[in-house]
Amino acid sequence: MSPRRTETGGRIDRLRTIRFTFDGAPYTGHAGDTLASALLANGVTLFGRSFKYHRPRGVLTAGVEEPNALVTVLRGEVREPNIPATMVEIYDGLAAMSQNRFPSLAWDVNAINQLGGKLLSAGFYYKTFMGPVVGPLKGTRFWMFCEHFIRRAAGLGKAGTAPDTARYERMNAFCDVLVVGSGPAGLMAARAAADQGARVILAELEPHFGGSANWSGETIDGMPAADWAARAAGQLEGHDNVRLLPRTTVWGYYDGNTLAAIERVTDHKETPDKGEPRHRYWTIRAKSVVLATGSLERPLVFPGNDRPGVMLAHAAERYANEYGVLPGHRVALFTNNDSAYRAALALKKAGAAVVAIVDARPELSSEMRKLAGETEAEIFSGHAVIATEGGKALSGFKVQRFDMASGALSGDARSIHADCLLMSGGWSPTIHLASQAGAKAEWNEALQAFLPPKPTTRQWIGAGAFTGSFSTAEAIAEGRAAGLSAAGATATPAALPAVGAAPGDPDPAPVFEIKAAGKSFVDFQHDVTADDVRLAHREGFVSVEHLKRYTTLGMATDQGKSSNIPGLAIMAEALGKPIPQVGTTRFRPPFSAVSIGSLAAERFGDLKPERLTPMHDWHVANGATMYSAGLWYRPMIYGHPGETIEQAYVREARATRESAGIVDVSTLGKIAVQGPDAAEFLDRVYTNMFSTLAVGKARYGLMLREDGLAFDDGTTWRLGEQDFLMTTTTANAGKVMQHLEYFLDVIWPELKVHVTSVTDQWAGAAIGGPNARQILAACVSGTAVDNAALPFMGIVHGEIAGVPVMICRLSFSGEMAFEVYSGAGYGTHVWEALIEAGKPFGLVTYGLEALGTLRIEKGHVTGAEIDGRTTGRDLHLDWMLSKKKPFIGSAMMDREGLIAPDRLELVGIVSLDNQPLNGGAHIVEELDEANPHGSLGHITACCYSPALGKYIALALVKGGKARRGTRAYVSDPLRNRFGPVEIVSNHFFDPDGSRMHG
Amino acid sequence: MVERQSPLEPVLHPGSHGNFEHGVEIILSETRPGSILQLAAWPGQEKALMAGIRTVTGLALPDGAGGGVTDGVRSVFGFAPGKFTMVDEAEGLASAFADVVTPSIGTVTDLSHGRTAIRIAGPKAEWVLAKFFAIDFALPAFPIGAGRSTMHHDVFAQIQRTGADQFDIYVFRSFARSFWKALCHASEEVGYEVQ
Amino acid sequence: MLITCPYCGPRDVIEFTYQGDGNRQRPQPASQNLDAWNAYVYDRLNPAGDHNEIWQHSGGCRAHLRVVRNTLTHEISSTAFARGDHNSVARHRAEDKS
Amino acid sequence: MAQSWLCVGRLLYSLPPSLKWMTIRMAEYSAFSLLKNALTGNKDWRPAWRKPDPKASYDVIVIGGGGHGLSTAYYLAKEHGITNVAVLEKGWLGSGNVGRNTTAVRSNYLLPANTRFYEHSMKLWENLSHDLNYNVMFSQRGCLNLAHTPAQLDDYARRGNAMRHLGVDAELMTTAEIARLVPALDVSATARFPIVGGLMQRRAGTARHDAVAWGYARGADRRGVDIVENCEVTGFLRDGDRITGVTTTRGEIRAKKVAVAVAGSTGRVMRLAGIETMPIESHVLQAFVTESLKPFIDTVLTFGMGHFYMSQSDKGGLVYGGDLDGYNSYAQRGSLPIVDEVMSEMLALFPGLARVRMLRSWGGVCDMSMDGSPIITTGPLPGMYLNCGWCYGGFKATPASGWCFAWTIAKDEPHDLNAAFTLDRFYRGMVIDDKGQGATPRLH
Repeated sequence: MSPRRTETGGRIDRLRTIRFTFDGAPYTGHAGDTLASALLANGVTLFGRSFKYHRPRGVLTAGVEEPNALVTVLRGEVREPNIPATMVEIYDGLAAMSQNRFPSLAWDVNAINQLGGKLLSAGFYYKTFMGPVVGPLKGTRFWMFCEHFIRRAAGLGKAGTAPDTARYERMNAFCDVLVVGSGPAGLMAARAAADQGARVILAELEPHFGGSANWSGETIDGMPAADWAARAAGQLEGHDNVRLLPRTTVWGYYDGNTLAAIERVTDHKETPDKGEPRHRYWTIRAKSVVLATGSLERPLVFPGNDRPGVMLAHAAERYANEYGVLPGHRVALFTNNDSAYRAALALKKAGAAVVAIVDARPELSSEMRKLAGETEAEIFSGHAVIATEGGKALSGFKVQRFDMASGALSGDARSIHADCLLMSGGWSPTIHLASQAGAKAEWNEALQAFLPPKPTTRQWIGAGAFTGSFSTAEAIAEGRAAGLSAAGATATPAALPAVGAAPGDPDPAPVFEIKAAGKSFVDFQHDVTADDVRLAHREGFVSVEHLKRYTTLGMATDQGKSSNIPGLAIMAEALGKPIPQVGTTRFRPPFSAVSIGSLAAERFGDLKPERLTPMHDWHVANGATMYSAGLWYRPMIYGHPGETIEQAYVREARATRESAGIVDVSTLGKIAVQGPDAAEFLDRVYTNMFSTLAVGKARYGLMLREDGLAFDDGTTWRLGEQDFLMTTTTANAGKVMQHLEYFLDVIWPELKVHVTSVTDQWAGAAIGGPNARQILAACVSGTAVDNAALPFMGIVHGEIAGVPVMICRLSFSGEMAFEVYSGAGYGTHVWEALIEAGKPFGLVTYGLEALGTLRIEKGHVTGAEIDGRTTGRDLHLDWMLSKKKPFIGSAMMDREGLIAPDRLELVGIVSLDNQPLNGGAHIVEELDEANPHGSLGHITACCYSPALGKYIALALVKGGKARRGTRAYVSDPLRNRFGPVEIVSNHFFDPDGSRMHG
Repeated sequence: MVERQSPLEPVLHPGSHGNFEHGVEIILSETRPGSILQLAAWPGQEKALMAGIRTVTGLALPDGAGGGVTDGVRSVFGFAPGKFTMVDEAEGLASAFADVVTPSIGTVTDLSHGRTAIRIAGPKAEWVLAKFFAIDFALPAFPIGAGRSTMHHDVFAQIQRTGADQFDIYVFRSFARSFWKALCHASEEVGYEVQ
Repeated sequence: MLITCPYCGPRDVIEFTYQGDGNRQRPQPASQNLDAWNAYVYDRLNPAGDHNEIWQHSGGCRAHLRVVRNTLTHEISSTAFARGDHNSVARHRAEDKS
Repeated sequence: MAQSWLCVGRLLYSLPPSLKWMTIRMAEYSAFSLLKNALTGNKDWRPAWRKPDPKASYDVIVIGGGGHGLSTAYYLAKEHGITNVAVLEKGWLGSGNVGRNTTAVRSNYLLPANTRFYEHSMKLWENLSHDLNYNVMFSQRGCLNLAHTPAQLDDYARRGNAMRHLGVDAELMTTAEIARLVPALDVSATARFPIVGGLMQRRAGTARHDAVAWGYARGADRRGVDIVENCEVTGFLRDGDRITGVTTTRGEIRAKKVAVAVAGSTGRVMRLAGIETMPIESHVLQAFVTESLKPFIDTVLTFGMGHFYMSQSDKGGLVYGGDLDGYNSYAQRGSLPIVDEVMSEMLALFPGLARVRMLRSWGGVCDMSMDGSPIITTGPLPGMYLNCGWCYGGFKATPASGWCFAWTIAKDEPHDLNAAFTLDRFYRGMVIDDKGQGATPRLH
């Protein structure tokens, strides 16, 4: 038997023993234990080290708000840092490690920081570490030197670098009523709503439903409350319209009653089932929400209140009643309210000796005196704890007479021997989700707590301790009413389960701090003391946000769940103002920390889908190196063994100009523009005319944005009188589609035009080169492809290898070239047929690099030049700006800034030293390698041109047109490439287009 | 006739997968219809278009947004104001509509190659789909025959419920392989069979 | 945030693309009034409170909606098709909801 | 193990006497003052800034007690000798974006107007702690933009070269160098978006955001500026067209000049002056922090195939963010899809972080201008001066923004550094569009 395990009691399975390790030492516990309860049962009291002073810390709570007992859970190489031991369910093989200590938890060198004490007061780092203003350590150096050490001393756990092999999943849910919290209020609400036929989700962050019923020791309906809760949950499980989510923390309340929750599906298992996720991220859209989230007990602030062995009263009660663990053998209680007496009694019943009850209030009610009597404790009313004793574990404490009104201590201090001190400073309703939803908390003087406001809509409804109704009987009544109301029903009188509970006044005394010598902690994890709060006050950091930011109060991993109210109270006292005038902070998501894996959910390891062309598998099988272009994959080169990228693309481009080449252009955006007004619409959208385009012909078009800058370009084919096929650049396909839809829907709804994305309908292959026509002629049937049948920009329909195709003669490469479109399902079939037909001609497949090379030689623009900052004129596309009609952008395109003489204009660049040029290199008039300056512009695209036998580039250069024929330099300090160039026209190759016109 | 190539071919592995020891709760298949059309009416011509659909296919579309109907061979559903997706096992449906949907009624756009049709069936179909799409799959909210347009991140999808436990999903062909893989991955938890 | 598309019903904001201030008036296409174009292209009302704005249901029916949404609370008080002639279609969906 | 903060303190005292003298001479915040106060129980610290009631009139009123308003007041006093200045803040000091950003400081812009301005800011940052006698913890740990395709790397090279041609530091890093600098990064070639290199600005880094507001407040206060908190401007006083002061929740206050520096609320405040439309939309931008971790990443990092940036605070939290939510908002309240997006991108770079937990999220309201660049200008009304449109860039701009705005207010004309940041640049087609997105604020 473990030293602190009780003989009987608790809801653990004593027949199942579980083995685990903590800091490498083996321990055993029982099924149903948390790591905290199991370690306590083994007599472990030291759980962790605090953030700043590295003080030894025990377990303070039994739940999600735990600030002290943080551990790292190891699964092989995969680490999960900063997990409260109170939230870890033990399983066979669990390996947990303590954190923020070196070399060991018991002996931590950084504990020396405690000696710094007052020197390390709040905000100390803003006042020092600035270093000298001259010399080698001036500027930021000295601070960065100090920072190096500070960063290593700070931080808690260590993040892992080994990839997590677990699965994370997303789940979208819709319901009528979401009930958050499954204490008596939540269970009643879920039941009432379900009985109305509503779709109900009940979420509980603990493994078991029941909340406080699991440890209160009360009776409901004549049975132990825990049994009642288990029965109620079991009944709900049988309803088709109810989904029960245990181990599920609702952490975010977002607009439109969208709530975010994390379900820890397999954290408590040794190994998950096949396909089972570790965490499931629920996004719940609820018509109405019942918030039955309970309340959190507050610590009292007094010297030494952080010593291991000091814990919240209800936590001790939970350890005894729920886990069958005694957190101490000689237990004392320090309280300002009645609720904690029940805890003392629970520990007494579980076998501990209750040695003292210290109550800050001068008078105790007769009920409390009676309860106290049952514990056989010595009673100190009107007293306070002023110090604790012991090293890394509590050995005793001191009490002194305390005057609640003045806060004064008097009389002799008396030492009392104890190994566990329970404290209770009253309760704060867990209003986080309501606050996230926009509710402004209201201070309740009697309960000394911020309560949620009465809801004004059915968005959410509160019940139980969340609303400040701390008794189980109230929770049951409110829960039922809330469930009915959330389901849209009106509450009817009904017999409610009877509760057998200890008496008690819910109102605590307004006592938050005992001022005595020594460090009194407000924020346990961050080591913020009461003196730190007063220092913040002295320095003017009095607004609650300044207090938080200056002292880091409430910024720890528990997000101030236990420290906020005591911190506010101490500031309020310093200011001489009531607490609500100091303010409360608005709570923001998440309620408690959530794994980043769960938030990425199904996208963990799969950030973006892959978009594949119909011929993708052929490319891969035929040696293409694939290039990810946005979501698409496109062949970059089809390299031969031993070839460099440059050798491969030069070979491909050269072969295309010498004979023929073929490239997959399926990724081009394709939009069907159909309807009686389609031509009129295109006239408005493009800068040039489309209404004059004949059926069976295509035309190159330019679009501007409304602000007059170039937007996108492409060819549009007129397939019928009212039927156009628009092509866009690959990158802009989606944007162009939205642009068209916007104008049709919002600006010109009178136009009868439908636009439909047909990018995926068509496989496209562009075949170009001197032999391209012959290759087509060899494989196309049903149409001629000669100049008469298929003139430049003409379109014909025919068949290749039994598949209908649509062929347009247009050229990006500057060669005699054709785009062959077929149904995507036939894409590979047609592609292979073309390649087969091209074999006698030495047809090559080419990729993006050769495509780029061919277009640079021709001086065509792409996204590198249409970069959102260039105009049609900058790109020498003035000829496309129709003067006969207005078009999108026409009114704005002539503003002074867009026609200024020093604008960047498109030019060609030829390397004069026969060395390669680099994309992103700049162009200068005078070379200064040591201090580069005077940029005229930059290279947008570059290549080795097999047609010219030179390294060439396109560039955007200030006043570029006028600089043609002049010398300049590339200046590329990032890659240390400097050298002479000539600025030329962007039309390097075959400027009159004789090749493509044949 | 040349057979159309499916983008799913290399990743479609018939058989049982995932955690199927306790039974298969999902059946995945590619339905490979011959025709997928978009039929779109000009404002005010919706009824005429619906009548045209009835003339050509015999399918009587119910009124209302997202309404649809299926006879097991042909299916049709509304996915946007005045717009319908029409699916037929056979090829060549576009030409059948060419004379019926006249320019005064609306437009016909052939998407037979552009969309891939994936069927998910089984008792956990709603559960698995809910992992992807933020729409309510419960039967009262999404009745049999009805259609929905929605998306999973970058993947746009039209979904028709073709049975109590059966949905047909139409995704862009270029995304189909990625989506299929994701669908299989998400189905592992409940055990799935590919047909 | 949920936006109730008149066709598709309430959908998550992830399905929508924001297209900005719905108060802007595009000048007549042939207008040379640069002030008016400037106001249309660059100036925004940007109120703290109810805002008349355009959204596209790009991940759904792809229709553009005119939405009145409070920029302080994100509460949506009305949605309709930006194309008035589609709003009759919406009736069915609205009835589904009620 | 020289890990203790005390050791660091001790190092300070082991400095050569001349340096020590320099440290002590210049101000009341120093290691010595810290020690002295520690010995007296920290009872003698004074408020960092006074809490004066507003006077009836000032030479200059600065509306907005955020980073930019406070730095404006500081530089008005320090550089131009104008000390009869009030900073009016409707809530608590620094409650706007200076208190809710991801703390990155960099000057790695593409277009010269932006690069010059942000580089001026960088130079002020480099001496800011000394200048203010307040440790703003400016840590020049570098900012690395990851590139995922050769074309993107060229694009970054273009930007880096543009910086170098203006005398700003920039360098390209190879994948191997990146892997050494950020060991937890997934640099595998099989990644969905493999890392092919990156653009590094070594002098970039992070600063403690709240300290910047407090440091400027204390610095301005010590030069005589009145910082008035809980004083909301409710209207403008006018003499004809001319702005002559403001009405506030704490009464009327007159001034020769009224400067507006309320990024996030610009639309609201300008409406009080009768200006209904502006080339600005207010959008919410979310940010996130994880629980504290031991040192994990020593630089500021951005992802190239999405919108994601991350650094680690000295306390150990990973501080990160992504794209705007994408719609007009004054709510400081984020939406879920962006949360999912940001976390997904984070894990694409660092798969090992799946089990680390997000602790806190918040939303800031950004003035998104129509070209993604700021506005620092005289006008638009006589007697008024306007500073707004900071988009994502506001925090790192804080010193230069105040410095240039102070110049503009003092001299009634812009400095060369902000001459391009006019309000009429949109009308004239002189936009400064680093992203090339045009008048679509959600895309800047």
